Amino acid sequence: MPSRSFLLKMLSLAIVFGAWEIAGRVPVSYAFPTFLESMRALALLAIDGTLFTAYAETLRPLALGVLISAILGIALGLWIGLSARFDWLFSPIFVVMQSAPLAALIPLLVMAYGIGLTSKVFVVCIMAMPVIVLNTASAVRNTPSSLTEMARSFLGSRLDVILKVIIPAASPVIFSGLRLGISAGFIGAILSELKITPTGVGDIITYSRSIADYASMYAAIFSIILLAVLFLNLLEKLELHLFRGNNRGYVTD
Amino acid sequence: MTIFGFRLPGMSSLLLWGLVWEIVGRLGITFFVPPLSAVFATLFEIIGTPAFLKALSETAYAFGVGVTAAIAIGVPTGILMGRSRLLDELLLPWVNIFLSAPLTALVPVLMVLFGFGMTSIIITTALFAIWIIILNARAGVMQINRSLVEMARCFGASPLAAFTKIYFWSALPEILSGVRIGVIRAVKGVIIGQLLISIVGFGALFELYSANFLMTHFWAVLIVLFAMAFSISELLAYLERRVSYYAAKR
Amino acid sequence: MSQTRAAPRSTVPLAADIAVRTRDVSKHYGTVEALRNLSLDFPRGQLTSLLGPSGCGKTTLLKIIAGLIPATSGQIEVSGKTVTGPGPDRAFVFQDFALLPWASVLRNVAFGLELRGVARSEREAIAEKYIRDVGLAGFETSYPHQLSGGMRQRVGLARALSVNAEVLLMDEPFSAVDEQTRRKFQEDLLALVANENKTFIFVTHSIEEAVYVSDQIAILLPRPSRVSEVIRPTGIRDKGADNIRRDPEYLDIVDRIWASLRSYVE
Amino acid sequence: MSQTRAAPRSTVPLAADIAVRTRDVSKHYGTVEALRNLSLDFPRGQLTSLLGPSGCGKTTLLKIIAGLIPATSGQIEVSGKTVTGPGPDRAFVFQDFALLPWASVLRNVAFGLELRGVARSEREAIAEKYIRDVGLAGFETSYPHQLSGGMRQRVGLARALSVNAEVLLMDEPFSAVDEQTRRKFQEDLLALVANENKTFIFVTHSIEEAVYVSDQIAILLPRPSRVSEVIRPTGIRDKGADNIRRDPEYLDIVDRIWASLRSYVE
Amino acid sequence: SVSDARADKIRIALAETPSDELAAFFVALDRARANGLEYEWTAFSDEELAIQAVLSGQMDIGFGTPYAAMQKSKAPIRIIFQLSKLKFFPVTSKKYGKLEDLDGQPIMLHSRGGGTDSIANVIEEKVGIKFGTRSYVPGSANRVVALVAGQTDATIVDLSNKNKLMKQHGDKFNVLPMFEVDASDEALFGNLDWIKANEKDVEIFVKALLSVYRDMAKDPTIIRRETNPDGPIGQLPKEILDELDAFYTDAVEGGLYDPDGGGRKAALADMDWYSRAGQLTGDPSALAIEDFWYLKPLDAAQ
Ligand SMILES: Nc1ncnc2c1ncn2[C@@H]1O[C@H](COP(=O)(O)OP(=O)(O)OP(=O)(O)O)[C@@H](O)[C@H]1O
Ligand SMILES: Nc1ncnc2c1ncn2[C@@H]1O[C@H](COP(=O)(O)OP(=O)(O)OP(=O)(O)O)[C@@H](O)[C@H]1O
Ligand SMILES: [Mg+2]
Ligand SMILES: [Mg+2]
Repeated sequence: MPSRSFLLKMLSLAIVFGAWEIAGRVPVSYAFPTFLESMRALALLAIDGTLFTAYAETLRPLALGVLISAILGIALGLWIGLSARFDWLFSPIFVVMQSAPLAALIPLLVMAYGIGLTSKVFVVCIMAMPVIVLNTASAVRNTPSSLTEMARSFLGSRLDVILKVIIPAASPVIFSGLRLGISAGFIGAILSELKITPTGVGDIITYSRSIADYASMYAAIFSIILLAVLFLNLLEKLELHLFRGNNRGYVTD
Repeated sequence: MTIFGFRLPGMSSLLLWGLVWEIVGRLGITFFVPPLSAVFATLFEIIGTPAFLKALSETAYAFGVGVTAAIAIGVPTGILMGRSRLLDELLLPWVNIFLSAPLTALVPVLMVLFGFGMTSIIITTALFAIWIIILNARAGVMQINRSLVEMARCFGASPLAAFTKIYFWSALPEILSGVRIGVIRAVKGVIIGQLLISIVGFGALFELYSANFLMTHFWAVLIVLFAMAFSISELLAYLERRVSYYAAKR
Repeated sequence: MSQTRAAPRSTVPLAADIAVRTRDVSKHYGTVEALRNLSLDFPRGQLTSLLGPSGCGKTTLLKIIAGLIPATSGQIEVSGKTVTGPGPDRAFVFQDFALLPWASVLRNVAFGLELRGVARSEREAIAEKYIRDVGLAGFETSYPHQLSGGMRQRVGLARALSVNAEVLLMDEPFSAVDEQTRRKFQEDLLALVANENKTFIFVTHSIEEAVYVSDQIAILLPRPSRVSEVIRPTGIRDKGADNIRRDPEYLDIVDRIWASLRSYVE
Repeated sequence: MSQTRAAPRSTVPLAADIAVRTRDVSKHYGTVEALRNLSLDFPRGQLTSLLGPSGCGKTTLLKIIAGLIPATSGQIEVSGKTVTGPGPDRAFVFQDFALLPWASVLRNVAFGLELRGVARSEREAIAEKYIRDVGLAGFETSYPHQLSGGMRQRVGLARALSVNAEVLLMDEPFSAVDEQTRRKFQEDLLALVANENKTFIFVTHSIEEAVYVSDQIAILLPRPSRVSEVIRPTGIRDKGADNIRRDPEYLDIVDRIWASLRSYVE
Repeated sequence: SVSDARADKIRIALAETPSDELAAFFVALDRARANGLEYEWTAFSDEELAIQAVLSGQMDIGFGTPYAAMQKSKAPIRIIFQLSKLKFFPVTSKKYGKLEDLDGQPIMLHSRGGGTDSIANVIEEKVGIKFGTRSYVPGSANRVVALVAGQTDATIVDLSNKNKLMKQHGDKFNVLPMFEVDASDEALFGNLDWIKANEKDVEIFVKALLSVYRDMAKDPTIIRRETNPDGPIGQLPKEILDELDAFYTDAVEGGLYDPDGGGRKAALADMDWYSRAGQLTGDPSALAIEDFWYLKPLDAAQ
């Protein structure tokens, strides 16, 4: 029933935005604009084109980093999940990477990789890759053994077993890893714009904050979240499309 | 990993990596990778100082409370979402939003709503951890074997019993891996919180050391942090291994 | 053609003795119509077998009686009360075993009792008895993945028996069990029917088994399923398990069922 | 007691015609000893049934022959070559079906061919034929969780048939299938044996089925399993499926097997 | 009682983690405590956060130059003390010798709308040049690294980083001569309502600050000597503490700290400066000091 779920979504959106509007009107803080003010600021940013040039800037390291992380991350995750030796050697690295306080590391990265695209892509990758790798690896380890046995008995090559059994079976968890990775990538992109060189959306945030234009600042934050959500919805569509039978519905149905 | 029939502990490869680090450090390729031995020397120097202990306790507190809250709220929520379509339809969009939202960008909002102190740091930590915990628990429940659920209902399981005896256990491998990832993310969250909200704990030390280019100090604190993340992740990995005997047979 | 032949009403016991009664039960899965207006009575203290082609809706009917899935329309009564959900009066043996992979055999067998809040020592004593009964002594601490298919099935059987429910819903309970063990189980089943006034609803694909253990056999039509015929084999069991295979009366009933099943397949 | 009676060697065909040969195969799972020094020959173009109590190691033996799990000791040869892993000459029907939950029936059936690199249109044409053969026409686009137990089993069966392997390893392939369909499958099986010179290794719990379809029946002892006896029922099949149930020769063989199985159970 | 004491504590929002630059401030805090001031402090990562914290009433006194916030927000925020002047230095590679050479050349700054950005704006206006592309790298130290690594040829850095750079690489870089700036880099500010309600505490605090700034002007080494070894500064690594004397000597010499705490002179300079820098809008001469500064505590302390 798409209309019902759509209504539910609208309802919960209305509640949250309503609460925001009210909190802004109270106001909770002088630095907290209302929902409508923020939306107006967003519209202004969009109309004068600032928003789009900013995103053109922000999306470059983000898209590049996410792409690298997704491809490399899934490959490494598979490898780690399949080979005990590789697991032993490399999974600690990703645990380290995952817990690395990037915000603190950024100054060092700047020194190492300069202030250009490279270090921003690097930041996005460090953020996005570990969770993709680790999720993929654990999903691979949990593939139902009767299915791999079946594929082997029908002479699936190693590659076949991986592509046609292990990956689809692991796909829900891999996709949740991808989702996390991409969201972390967004964090990385924003962090690098806040901390390395304020360009793109990060620049809108810092600049409007420094001139106390909080509505624009919230508008920028809102737009990033919107973008991230749209992007991940797209990912979900892809997953549904690729692995339809995996969706077994709700237990209560 | 076994060598000559001897099982190497999971993280022993770190020794190898430590060696690589030491060599790189000694070669003096860049000034921000000092030799590991120098880092450890500094670590022992600062580890007993009041400043360090204060940072440790502040960080551990925020981390502990944040993670506990994330697990205590996240696991049941995820299980319930996997079970109930209504709840899932209501909550999933938000879980996805927060999971995908660059939380760093949300930190300013948190500060406005929850203040500039420990509360916001704890909430940031919890926010870094909770969404993956929810989502993994949900995924675990979604792929549960229906017969088990029917069996439990048939034998008169109360909702609570079904929850604790079927859903939880059946989703446990996913839940544990979610908690593991969540906890590791929380390490990052606590530092980001400490850097972006108010500069306390390890965040303050990082800020101080990196601003003054005290590289050995910087890495020393980082190592403490890694050790923290590792021991927790290893503990959870150990638990995961304990349930792995049925993970592939569900 | 016997497609619409009604069940021979006169041989069914009085209403008071009907343990489970289904009335005009229909079930749709999306566009698939599994059951259509199925009505059938299950007399108390008797064993009723459901025979029918695979995919005709036997499991579906059992689950509806168990209260696990709702019927699209129609009514189910157990001991005169309308079924709205699972109840302690019914126990289920699942076609795919439904064992907890993380629990030992002992815990799995005791699980039904655990859910009913029976104290640990007591339920484990009961479970151990039934584990012995189904021939799994020595495997109490094994996990399901360490068992063969037939052993797993027996765990599910022991679990259902241990809760001592009035109505037992058994979905192909012996399909993976070897012939000897199956024979033993059939005897046990008959003993239970005879001594404990339990009601069994039993799905099987074996006509021989159905004839041997049943008080009545309901033959179902292929999807959408209705009851095509109800047969009450009598007097066969008394001849002893070892001899009936060559007994002409037994063979006649088997042939009759076989003919009936076949009539609508071809 | 016939426990140690050797298989009647003289009735086994010449070595050249042995499709699968196991020599002194043993298998331990940790402390559980599933097979001990099991030796058995499977003649080419014949159907051999394995009969034995549940948990005796039939699945284990099949998986060892398939090359899925290694034997602890002993040797397996298929067409004279030692088995070291799965091969295109063998196809497996799994006791637990092993269907891909994310793939439709069509893709599941075609999966064996897909793994062999057969082009899509071709493999789907083949798969469709076998889906029809096993009576699942109309369910091509369904997913496994939408099928009944017996229908799932038939998907697994169709998958194994579609790869056209020389040796078919079938682990209780008809256990969840109804009697009529089963009978049809048995006929199909016999036709395959007769016309295509395929070798079948067949696990079943039904003595009747074993007698009806087998060229030879190997009776296994309980764990640790060895071959207790090899029986070669002859001339029964010619009498026609409908009549043999009352045929004294058939009934004699069933009784003999039954006695043999029973002798060591008690 | 304890809880009463807590309620009386004034809450100070720092704009950075305690480090060498804050040593004088903490010495003043210690002196104020000796006179009965109860306080607690929280460090924020930048001054915008400190400003927001004061705006939302979660902190009483903050660090920074909240001119934009004072003009735009409805909250009555006022500055009470100038902590440091906007002393920044254009440093370049040997390519350039004076500000005029930078016409049309790229320059690296802290952040858009930040202090160095406004310096660049004012340079453009006063010298009559136009910089080329402005790139942004937060943190003077990072810009020094970028300069040394050759990623930029011109940037603007703070006093201590300028000194460090010139000490190590004096032969490779130039410090371009620049006009005097009296405007504030960091100032102490609070909500006027709160200030008035806590007049006494604020006066103790401002008085302590003023006394430290005056003593420091005479002898910069008192900071190191008076630093409480158990306080946040005293706990810093030895490597940093050892630099304190040099830092404050340079700072005093460079005129970073006004021994009078800014006051009217600073207020006027700020209004002028921040108008030019684009943080204040409207006609500079129409701006009133009272809208930005609250001078009573400072006057009382003089
Ligand atoms: N993975 C395993 N780990 C430990 N023990 C196992 C494992 N798999 C099988 N076994 C044991 O090996 C024995 C033989 O198992 P197998 O599955 O081969 O029996 P089977 O003859 O196929 O039985 P059934 O007719 O019930 O399917 C059983 O006792 C079982 O407990
Ligand atoms: N969850 C479901 N979604 C859609 N269709 C279903 C579902 N469950 C069962 N069906 C359909 O309902 C019909 C009856 O299924 P059911 O499992 O009751 O058959 P059955 O008589 O138990 O068969 P078998 O003897 O093979 O176990 C089948 O055609 C099946 O495809
Ligand atoms: Mg069924
Ligand atoms: Mg088996």
